Parts: sequence; C-alpha cells; structure tokens
Amino acid sequence: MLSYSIKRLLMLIPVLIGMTLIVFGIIHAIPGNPAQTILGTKATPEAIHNLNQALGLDQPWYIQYFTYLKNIFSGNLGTSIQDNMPIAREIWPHLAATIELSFVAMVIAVVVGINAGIISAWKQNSALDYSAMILALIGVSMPIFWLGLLEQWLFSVKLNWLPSIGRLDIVSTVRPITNLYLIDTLIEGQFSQFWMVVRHLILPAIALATIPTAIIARMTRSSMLEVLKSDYIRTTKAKGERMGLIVYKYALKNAFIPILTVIGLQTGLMLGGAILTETIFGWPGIGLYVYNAIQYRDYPVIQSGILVIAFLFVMVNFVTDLLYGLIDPRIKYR
Amino acid sequence: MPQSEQNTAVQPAEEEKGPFVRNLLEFWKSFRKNKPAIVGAVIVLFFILMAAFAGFIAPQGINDQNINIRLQPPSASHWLGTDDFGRDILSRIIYGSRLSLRVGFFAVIGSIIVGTLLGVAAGYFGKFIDTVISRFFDILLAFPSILLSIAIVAVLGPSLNNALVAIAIVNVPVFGRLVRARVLTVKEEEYIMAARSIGMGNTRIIFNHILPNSFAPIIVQGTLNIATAILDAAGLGFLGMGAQPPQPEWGTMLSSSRQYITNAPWTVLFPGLAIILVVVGFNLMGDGLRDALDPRMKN
Amino acid sequence: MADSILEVKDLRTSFFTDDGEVPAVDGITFSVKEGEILGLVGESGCGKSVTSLSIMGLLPSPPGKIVGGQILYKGEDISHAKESRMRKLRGNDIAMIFQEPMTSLNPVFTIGEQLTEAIRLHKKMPKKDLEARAVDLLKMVGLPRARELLKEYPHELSGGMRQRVMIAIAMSCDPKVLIADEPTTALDVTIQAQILDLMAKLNRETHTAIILITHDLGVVAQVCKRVVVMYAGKVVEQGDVRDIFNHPEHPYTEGLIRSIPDLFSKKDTLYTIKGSVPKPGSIKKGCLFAPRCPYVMDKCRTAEPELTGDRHKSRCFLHREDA
Amino acid sequence: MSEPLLKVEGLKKYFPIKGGLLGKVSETVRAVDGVSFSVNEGETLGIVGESGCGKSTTGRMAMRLIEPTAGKVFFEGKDILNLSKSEMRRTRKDIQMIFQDPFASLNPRQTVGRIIEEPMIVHHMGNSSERRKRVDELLELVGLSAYYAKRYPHQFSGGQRQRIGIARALAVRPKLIIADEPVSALDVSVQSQVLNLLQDLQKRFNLTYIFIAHDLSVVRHISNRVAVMYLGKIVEISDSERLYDHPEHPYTKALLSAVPIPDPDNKTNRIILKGDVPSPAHPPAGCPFHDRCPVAMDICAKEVPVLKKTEDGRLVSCHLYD
Repeated sequence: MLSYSIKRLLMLIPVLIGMTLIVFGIIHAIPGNPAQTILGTKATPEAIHNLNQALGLDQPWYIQYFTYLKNIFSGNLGTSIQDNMPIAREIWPHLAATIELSFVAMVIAVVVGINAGIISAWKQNSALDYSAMILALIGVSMPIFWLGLLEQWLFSVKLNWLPSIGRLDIVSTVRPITNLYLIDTLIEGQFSQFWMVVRHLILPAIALATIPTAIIARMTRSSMLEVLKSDYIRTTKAKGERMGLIVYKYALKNAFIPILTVIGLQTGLMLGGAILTETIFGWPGIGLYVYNAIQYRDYPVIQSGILVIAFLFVMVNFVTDLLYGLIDPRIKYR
Repeated sequence: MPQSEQNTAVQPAEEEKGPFVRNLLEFWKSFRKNKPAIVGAVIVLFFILMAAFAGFIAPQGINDQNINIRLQPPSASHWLGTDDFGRDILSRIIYGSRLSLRVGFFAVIGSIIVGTLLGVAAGYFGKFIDTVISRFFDILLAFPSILLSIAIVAVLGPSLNNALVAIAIVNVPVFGRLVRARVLTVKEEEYIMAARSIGMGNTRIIFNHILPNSFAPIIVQGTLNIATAILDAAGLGFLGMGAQPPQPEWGTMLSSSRQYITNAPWTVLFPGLAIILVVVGFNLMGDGLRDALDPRMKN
Repeated sequence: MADSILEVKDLRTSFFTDDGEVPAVDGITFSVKEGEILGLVGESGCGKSVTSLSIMGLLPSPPGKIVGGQILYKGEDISHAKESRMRKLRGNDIAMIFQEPMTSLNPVFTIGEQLTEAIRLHKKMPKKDLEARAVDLLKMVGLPRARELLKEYPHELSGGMRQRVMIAIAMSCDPKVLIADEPTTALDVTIQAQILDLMAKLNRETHTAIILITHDLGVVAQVCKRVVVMYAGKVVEQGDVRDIFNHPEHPYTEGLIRSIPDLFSKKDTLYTIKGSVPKPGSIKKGCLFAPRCPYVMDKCRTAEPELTGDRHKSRCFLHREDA
Repeated sequence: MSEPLLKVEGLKKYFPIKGGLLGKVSETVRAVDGVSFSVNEGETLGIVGESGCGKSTTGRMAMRLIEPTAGKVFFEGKDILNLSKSEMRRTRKDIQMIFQDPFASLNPRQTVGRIIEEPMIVHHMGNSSERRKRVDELLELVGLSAYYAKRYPHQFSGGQRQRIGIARALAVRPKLIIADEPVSALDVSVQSQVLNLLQDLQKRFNLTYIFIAHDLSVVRHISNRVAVMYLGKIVEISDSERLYDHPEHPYTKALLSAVPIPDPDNKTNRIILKGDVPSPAHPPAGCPFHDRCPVAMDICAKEVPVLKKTEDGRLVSCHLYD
C-alpha cells in the first residue's frame, strides 16, 4: 500500500511540472505585448516598461520559468496587479469559501445521487427508476447558471425564503478563524450566525450539486446493475440472503469503485465549475476571484488562481486513487 | 444463443443488399427499439432543421429592435415574449440554434480528429510515443475543463470562435484516451493476432482492423460530447467569454437578460429551456447509440 | 417415490424476449433421490443450467419465467414459492456451486466473511463457534492453512482452491441437495480430478444428494449413479448410468457417446452428429432431433415421441412397438 | 530421414514483471523455458498440458508471433528468427494459425468473404475475381456454402466460425498449420465434425499440423507424436501410441489417469495429484514437478532433469530414467 502510494505520488511529478508550464505559458500566449494588453491602449511606454520589469517579462523565457518555479516553491504566488497585494495572502479566504461550498454540494450529491442510483438499479424498469433517471438526465443537461437564476428568482424574489447573494447578510460579519464559516461560527458558539451561514449556503450548494448528483446517480445505477448481474451476487443469492442486504451490504462495495472515480472527478470539476455558481450567487470564492481578475486582465491572479485550483484537482484525484486501495483488496498487488 | 446451421439462413431478398446496407439495417433495428433514443434523435433533428431553415421559420430578424414593445410577456404576436430591446425572443432562439450546433459539431469534430490521431499513435506504437502523449493528456486533464477553456479564452480573447477552439482543445484528451484504450483492447483481440499471423503489416492492421473497431465508441462519445460542448459554450457565453452581444447565443442571451428576471422572467426562462432541450436530445441520442452500437449488449 | 427428495414435474421455463416467448426448458421431468448423484447432461443451450436456476428460484427475471409444471422439494411445490420461503431454502436446504470459480466469489470480501454468511443467515450460532465451524469446513474440502485462509481474499487463491471454497460455502449448512453447475469445466484436468474426488467423498460422508450438471460424459460416467440427458429443452433419455452408456436408446445419446475421441485407441474418423443444436422454438413439429438423426423415419417429422420406459426411459420412436 | 519441416531448439520466453518504485523488473515469469522439438512434413505433433504450461506461447513463438527470449526456429532449414520483417511476412504464407476462440479470432466488422480473402490480398495472390472464386471454393471445402461469404461472423455458430477460421488459414496454401486449442470452445458433437475436417484436409493437401490442446483424448485422436508440457518444459515426447499406452513420466501418468473416461465400467484408480501447478514466476528448484510428484526422490529437488532418450527411443525428462 505504501509503495503504491509513493509510486502514484512520483507519477504526479511530470503532471505537476506540465501544469506549471501551461499556467506559466498563459501570459506568454497572449498575442502581442502582454503588458500592453494588460494596461490597455492608453498606457504610457514607461508604465509598460515598468510592468514588463515587474513581471520579469524582459528576461529570456526559461529564466522566467525557473524564477516562477522558485517563487511557487517558496510560497510566492505573485502580486495582484489590481490591488498590489501578495496573491498568496489574498487567495486563502476565497479558496476557503469555495471549499466550503463545494464540500456541502458534494455531500448533497453523494447522499442523493448514490441512493437514487441504488434504488433505480434495484427496482429496475419501475416507475421510480424511470422518474429518477429522467430527473438525472435533465440534471446533466441543465445549465447550472440558469438553474441558479431560477432559484434566486423563485426562492429569494418571489417567496423570499432564502438569501440569494453572498456568504453572509450584508450587515453581519464573522470573525475569520479558518475562513470556513460553518466551522468558525461553531467555534465562536454563535448559533444564529451559523444558521445564517447555512441559509446562505443552501441555494448555491443545490445549484452546484445538480450536475454531480445526476452523474453520480447515473453511474451508481449502471455500476450497480452490472454488479447485480455478476456471478458472485448470484452466489450470495444462492445462500438465501435478502435483497436489501445484498444491495446495500454486498453489491454496493463492489459497485463503489467506479462511483468513487466519478466522485473524485466531480469534486475536482466542482472546484472549477464553481466559477459559474459563484458569479451568480456573488459567492466570494476562488472562481469569482479569477472571474474578476479576467475582467481586469489581472494575469498574475488568473495564473495563480488556475494553478491552485488545478493543484487541488490533482490532489483530489490522487486521494481518490488511494481510496481504491481501501475498497478493493486487489489493488495492492498492482 | 445457440444458432443452427440451417436456421441462420438469411432471406434471399436481404442477401442481395450490400453488407454495409445490412449493417445499417441491423443497427436501425436495435436503435428503433430504444424509445428514449428515438425521442433524442427527433429532438436533435428538430434543432438541425430549425437551424437550417431559421430564415424561413423565424417570425422576425435576429436584431429587429422595437423599443415600444420591450420586455413584453408571451403573446400571440410574440410567442415567447420580447427582450429589453424589444426583439422577438423566439426568433433569437431559432437563430441561436445555429450558433450552438456550430460550436457543438465543430468543437467535437476537431477534438475527434486530433484525439484519434494522438490516441492511435499512443496505443498502437506504445513505449516512448505512448508515454509522451499520455502525459500530455494527463496534464490537460489535470485542469477542470471549464477552467481550462476560460484560461484559453482569456488568452485568445472572448468570442464564439475562440470558445469553440477552447472547447475543442479541452476535449482532445477525452477522445485521445478513449481511442488509446480502445486500440489497446482491440490490439489484444485474437483477430489482430490472426491478422499478424497472415503476415499483415502495421498500417494495414490499423486501418483495416483497429480503426473500424474503434469507430462505435467514438461516435457514442462524440454525440455525448456535443451535449457538453453546447453547455460549456453557453456557460462561456454567460460569463461574457463566448459569443458577444448582440449575437443570439443562448448563454449570452441569458447573461444580458438576467437583470430583468424579476419583471420579465420569460427572457431568462426560454433560452435556458432551449439549452436543456437540445442537450437532452444529444444525451438521449448518445445513450441510445451506445446501447445500439456497444458489442457487449449485442448477442 | 417416497425416497425422492426433489422432484421436477413437467417443468417449463421460458424467456420472454423482443422476439416473443423462447422456451428454454420445455416440460422436463426427473427426480433426485436422497443421497444420490444425478447427472444432468447436454450440450450448450439444452436448458440444463436454466433448469438448475429454476429450481433455485434464481432465474434472471425478467426475461426468464417458470410457465408451467412443479418443483417438489420434500413434497412441497416451490416452483412459485414466495421469495421469503425460497430464501429459507436456498443455502440451507438446497445449495449451489457454479461453473466459474474465478468470478463466483466476491472479490472485495474475505473468504471468512463469505464462508460464514450462509451459516449466520440460517443457523443460530454464537460468534466464537462460527470461526471454528469455518475452519472445519475448509479442512473438510481439503484446504491447507485453513485459519489463515479465512482472512485472505479470493484473488489470492488459485481456481481449484476457489472451487473448494465454493463447495465449502455450499456445504456450510448441510444442505439436502447440492446443485453443481459445470463445477469442473473451467478447471484443468488434474484439478478436475481433485474436485470430482472431493465431491464424491462429501456425497458419501454427508449423504447430500448432488445434481451434477455437465456437458462432459466422462465426468458423468465416473461419478454419477443415474443420468438425465437433455436436448433442446427436453429430456431425451434417462436411466441408470450403465444402461445409458452401454445401451443408449436415443440416437442423440448414442451420437454423443460415439463422437468422443477415445483415450485408449485411435480411430480413423470420429463419429459425428450432423448439423448443430436448433434454436429454441425453431422446430415446431415432430421430434426435435429429427433433422440431425441418422435413423430418422417419416413419423419423426410429424409427431413428437413421448418419454417412455420404466427405469430406463427415452423419447424415441425407434424402441417403440408401434413404430 | 529427410530434414524436418520445422525444428525448434532451446526456445525460451521470459516475461518480466515490473514492480517496485522505479518499475524495476521484480520477477520473471518463465512461460517457456527451453523447449526443443521437430515436426516432419505431413505429420501432426500434439502439444498437451494444463493451463499456464506454456503450450500456446510455444506455438506462437514457432511462427514468431511472439519474439522468443532465446532459442532457434528452423523452418525448411532456415532460421526464421533471423529473417527481416518483410522476409518474415513472406514466410508467414507457409505457416498459418487456427485460433482457439472462434468468437474472438474473426473481426466482427468484416464479412466472412473478406476475412478469408484478406490473407490472399496481403500476399498478392491473384486478382480480385480469382480471389473471390477461391473464397467460394474454400467455403465449400470446409463444408459451408459459398453464399455465406456476404455474412458477418456473429451470424454463425461456434462450429461454423471455426470452419471459417480454417478456411482463412488454408487460403494461402500453407505448409504448416499451428492449431491452438481449435476445438476446446466447441460442443462435443460439433468438436468431432471439426476434428474430422482437419484430418480430411491434412490428407488432401499433405498438411503438417502442430495441434495444441489440453484435452488428451482429442490430442491422441489427431496426433502422430505428442509432447507433454509442464511449467514451460517438455517432460515427455514420443509417438502417441507409446505415450498413451505406456506413459513414463510421472506427470504424464497422472495426467492420463485424471481424464474421466466415458465408460462407467472403467473406473481405474486415479492418481490424484496434490496441490496446484506452481506459478511460473516461482518454479520449484530441481525438477519442476517434484513437489507434486508421487514418486519424487531426493535428487529431484536438487537437479533439473534433462530430456533423454529412454530404452524404447522416446524422450523423457525424469530422474527415474537416469
């Protein structure tokens, strides 16, 4: 198991290097003079020269790349052009907001998706199965920004049940400890604040959870159907085990391997896909951070934001790989 | 199912048709039984016809503005209402189908061509070539897809065509890996061993045996990817990184209408429904094709 | 018969597909006596596996369905028994082992978990006795290192060992009937010899009746007392193993026996049965074997013979006075 | 005696298993470990053994579908392992193969006619109409009708597909046919049809066969000489009459006694071997069979026996006959 983990970790190295190359390349792929593009047509030649120097663009590219790598390893993610702040310091609250939102959305997606998929497979071709699968089909086909807009319109504007913007009510503040407000409010023991945080999470989390829920449900169903047809489940049936137990206790463990892949993949995609949800719900996460940076052509922020998200994505997939080993005893031998 | 010597005799009438036609007939037979797939195909056909004949069907032009009738609810003269410039939403949706289908088809065709070439090379030749190409796929796949397309658009500048290019690039590894895996599986099949045993060379094996047997999964994945490409294009449009107003791209329409959602929800509702419908169509058709083409489902 | 533990009477099982009803088992009758080994032979597609799944109530349904006849276990008709009743019988009274030992064990649970499952379901046994019982079972099927094996996973075992584990699982609740569906087909010949030897030993020691389903006439001749020969969903011949092999009455049985190459002497050409097995339901009239039969008479193409005879029964006009 | 058609010397195939952190070779599977035999024109050599004994790998190496790790393969006197790619491709015309799985060895997307025609195209034989005519002949030859040429493999039964595979192998008029378990996927009644066909074709075209199978009765029926393999080595090789009637190697004895005889009155005492075949990655030291051998001696665990001629002229690798 340990050697497997280390091997997988070593295999990540070329991927991570490739990733930094691509992110590094973003600024160099901009047609024309990047500094000019960033500052706009009215910029003075002096300002352009200064920015070029600040970004190190006057150096040969490989020197720039090694400087870039060195900076990343020393925890320096560059400086934002917009507000001249170090990105490494600025990025954490945004990242925390995204992680909180994605985590809640993933919990919803896993609980709803897996159960819907299991029941669909168990009661294959029943009305329940059909309705679940039609819903799942619509779920994977839904533009989540559209769903978010409709949610806001229905639950905030028409019914006025839930807030539609931000992580907090405008007037309140939460003392950031971890920047994960669900945890921060509980540490402080402020339960009304906690409730407020939860209410703000509901709509964006549902919007963000829609696609993963649908994908997990579909994957669970097909994986489960496959397992239920297998010889070893027939063996279990031949022992006289009841169907409910067969499905939840035995078959689920087998069926879970492809489901886990999907969960890992979707968790990563969520971190990236949150950009749409975050712009709609004014959620100050990393997606919104990058989105705003794009509007301002703040390339260092774009680069670092993308790098951080991609790094998280790769790490999530790495952890997923390790989790296989816990479920599937055969994996140790590969 | 056991088959007997006598009972497999095909009717002479069917026998006269070429093998290709009979293959097609057989495919159609199993596809026809799949009702959801038919529904999907009908939806897709509907949108294709709509795009082709937009000029004839649309009651008004794309940009026929009339400030006097801005933000009107659906009515007999404007079935789906009007937007903030008084443009007919139905007409814009009809014209918009051209943009969405264009992005969907061409992005996917681009990814298929590049992905297949790389995938075949990696799978068939293996070793060093495989390592390089596979690492390249790994790196591209290390970015969440929407984020990578945003990054590409951020570099190329926002426009529908750049969004198309971005989506195509992002999907290259999807097809590349699919084809590579398919080639690896097919390569191990006994009929490839048989082809080698009769003295056949590499090129001929790839073109006569491996590619035809990789065709079905590419078609299936391609159909499903048109669906996601349309969704991604709409998402980019919504973020202002795809089609630019006044182009009637559905995501872009949503983005420019979102401020009117309270007073004129139809301006948001209908473009969204159009996206869902066409995406559902491609998804259903893709699932249906998988069932009809997947050799594992066939006896 | 009083000493029959399991009786199958005119069982008919069909698959309902898009092309209509396909009769896989078409009115078969046989019985299993307490403690005997009964062979059920036939080529692929003859319905022998469908028969076993029908008895166990494990037909994939849809599309499979029992459409007629009875399955009597100790006199009780279980052909349409409730699922809850079948669950009590399965694994406890009637157990089954399958052809593919490589896929019949769940890869993500240990041998111990899978071995004790049926016992936990059917017998009340304190936890501490459970492990001892599991060890005994593994020893009974001749597996070494029993205690360590309990903690191992199926992929760590060879095919022959897995099939022994399957047998241990099947025997774990002392069933009255063990259905073995091609238990040695996937195994090498020396391992097959081990497994057949083991099954014969268990049969002697525990008096569990065994229905051995196989396509291999050699296996049948070596271990079975009585034989049922199936062709295209019907029983064509049944009787004592010696009668069947020494005086086959049905031309199909005769053909099967004669087409096996001989290990002890070399013949110039092998006997063959022309053609191949018909698709279920494709022959509407007459004897199902008529198109392939070397002794076919006009009558065979129009009327279907009954299964007649006393201890040695066959379904053929040849041995009938009225033919 | 004339030159044998095919002669194999010291053939070995080791498959490395990579493992550990840096993908080092952690183990070597000795799939075939020094196999030598020869086949004369017009005869059938049977190779029997249980799964994993290396018989299929041997067959594939004999026609260089798998590159051997070591050894020599002489076909009509020339070493085919030294041939260039294009020379090898030309030689393939003379050596053809029939595969085990009639479902997997035919490309599902090609018509039967195309499948049979393909070898002729590869070897530039005849023009299109001549080839078409030959396809029809071949189909008739293997007992199918010519009008089947337009169909696809999945429209045929297992036995029919195996006939198609045979027709494909015959298309280029080969001298040697290597048949790898050609009947093991078939039902008994169909199996005998295919065996008769193979024998019939051998007589008509003076074909030479290497017949690889696990079924001992089938091998006896079709072979003039038989080689028994165990863990990548040949343990006994002789003409089939003698081998079957008086097996000498303890493994051959056990193997033969394990075959269930379709005769209820013949219940000879079986030799039940203990345990399983060891993994070819960790073969036992000394004689590979010694840990299961009922008559093993001390020397068997230490020294690897070599294939030696015994008194009656057959080759056995066992210390009992030293």
